[in-house]
Amino acid sequence: MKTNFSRRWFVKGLAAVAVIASFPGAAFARATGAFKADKTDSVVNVLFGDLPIEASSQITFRLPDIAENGAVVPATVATEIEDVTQIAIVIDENPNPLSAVFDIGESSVADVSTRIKVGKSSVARAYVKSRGRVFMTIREVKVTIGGCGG
Amino acid sequence: MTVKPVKIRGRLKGVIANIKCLMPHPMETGTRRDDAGELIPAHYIRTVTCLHNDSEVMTAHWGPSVSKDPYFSFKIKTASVGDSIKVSWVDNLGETSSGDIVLK
Amino acid sequence: MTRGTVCLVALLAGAGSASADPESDRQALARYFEQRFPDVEVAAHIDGAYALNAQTREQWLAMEDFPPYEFSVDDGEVLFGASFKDGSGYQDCFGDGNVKAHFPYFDLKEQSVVTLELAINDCRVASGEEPLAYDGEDIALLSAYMAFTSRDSVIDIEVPPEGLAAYEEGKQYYYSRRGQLNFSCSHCHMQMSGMKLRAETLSATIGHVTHWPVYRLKWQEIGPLHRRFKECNEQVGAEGLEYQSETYRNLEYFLTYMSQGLPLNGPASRK
Amino acid sequence: MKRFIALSSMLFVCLLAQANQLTMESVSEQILQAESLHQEARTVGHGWVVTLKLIEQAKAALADDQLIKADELSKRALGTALASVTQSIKEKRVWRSRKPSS
Repeated sequence: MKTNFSRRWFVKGLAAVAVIASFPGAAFARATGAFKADKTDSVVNVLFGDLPIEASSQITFRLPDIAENGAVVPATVATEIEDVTQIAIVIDENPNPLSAVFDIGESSVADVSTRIKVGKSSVARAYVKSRGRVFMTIREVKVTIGGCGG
Repeated sequence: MTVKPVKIRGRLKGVIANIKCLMPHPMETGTRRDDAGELIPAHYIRTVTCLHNDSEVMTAHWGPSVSKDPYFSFKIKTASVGDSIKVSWVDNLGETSSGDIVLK
Repeated sequence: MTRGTVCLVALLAGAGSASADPESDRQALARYFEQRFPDVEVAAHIDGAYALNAQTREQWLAMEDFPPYEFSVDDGEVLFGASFKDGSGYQDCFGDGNVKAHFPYFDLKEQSVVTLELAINDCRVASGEEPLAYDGEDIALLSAYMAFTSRDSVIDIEVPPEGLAAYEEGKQYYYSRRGQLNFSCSHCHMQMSGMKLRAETLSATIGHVTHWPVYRLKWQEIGPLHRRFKECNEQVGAEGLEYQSETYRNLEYFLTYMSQGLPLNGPASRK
Repeated sequence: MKRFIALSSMLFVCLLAQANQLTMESVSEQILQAESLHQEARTVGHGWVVTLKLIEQAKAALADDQLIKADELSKRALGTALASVTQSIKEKRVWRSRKPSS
């Protein structure tokens, strides 16, 4: 079964070619630009273009209110929304707000967890894309030890 | 640095497989300095690809703000005993690694 | 110096006061924490501050689900299984590695406290290998593996009469004010335990040694108990001592007896 | 306690002497005093990080011919070194009061 990943951004450059070459056949959509963006607005613009962002209560975004250590903050995004193709985690106050994008295949559950760095107390956003619509939920995370110096 | 394999654990609950992985990797942001005050070059995993019986079910794209020795867990909808799971990554320096398990 | 101090302590100990009895010290301390935290079982303190703070405990459990120290345990297993030049290996000294419950112990011949780290180097030197640096990675990895194989074993150490002076020195170190901030270990981990020092919940004395070595998020690597001792010292403006110095070994001896009877749960992840 | 009094008076005399004239020798002597007191505290596990820092700064100032600054720094070093020795002496006496009674 092939996954239906967005092909919006094809990455240019040799590095990308190398990566593609090492994953023959992988549907590939790396948003280099989105990871380099230094504002949440620009991240969203690269990832979702002009699509309106709809606040949603159907997204479970688990993130501690107060992070034990900003270098390692557990984050989970899960949703009951159907046909999810993409999940993204954005930390407004990080130098580059985009932390991770997950391309969710048809046979995967929209439920991912990872651990991320949060430089200082910040608004955190989880985005979920489904059937051409983008949903978002917000959390706030307080950081007492920065994730960068440690 | 020697590249180490991805460590994977899978648990089947009915037809849903909960997959957890840990990938040894420095995940350097490129903004940290070493003891001598020199910038440590960026070194981070960019793409993680997850295969279920050789077909791709999940791809993660990461920036350097994923924590050191990244942890990643996801779920597969229709899995059964004997299915294979493979997780591999590529970093910004072109290094790769992977790991695989068979669901029990 | 220490000889003088030890003599003094030995004299005091020999005076037959109840304070020289590790078991009554342990019971008094356990009672102290039972009264301070009526809702927390003494054994629960092996999780340190996570026994006292539900919110941080949740994050910690998320870490422990697939903790970063698993690689250290794996690497330690490889080191543990490797042979020395003379064909022997760590197994000849430590069997399967499940020995941590009986460390540290007082060595009658050497008249000093032997920690697991010291024993690892003794094992190496006996086979003609170079000792490992106590602040190096290898010894942390080896002890991580041995902590892992020793998990759930119950701490069971002895303080023979000859070891009392060392135990007392460790105890004195624990209860003495130190550094420019003028704090003793006990100020933070008894009187202020469960309270917050800035954003940190202070853990209880009991259970302090059960989970080492620890992968500290702050360190971004696994490190030994004595590294934490040194850090604690420096946090109150006191000069830290060498890893495996006699004083730190005595401190570990005292603290381990205070956790006598509790299960080992190392290695662990910490903030 | 005798030792403590001896040390304190030594410090006092030393500070008095400094009041009169500031020379390279007098300041280095002062640094040496601080170092020796610091060593005294350190051998009984009571060295303070700040003392070492001040001593180093004083030495650097002296090497840089900044006599007044070196004098100030070494005086502060003497002060914290003496406090650390005092702490070690006092603690020998009072530490037992902190352990829970059996």
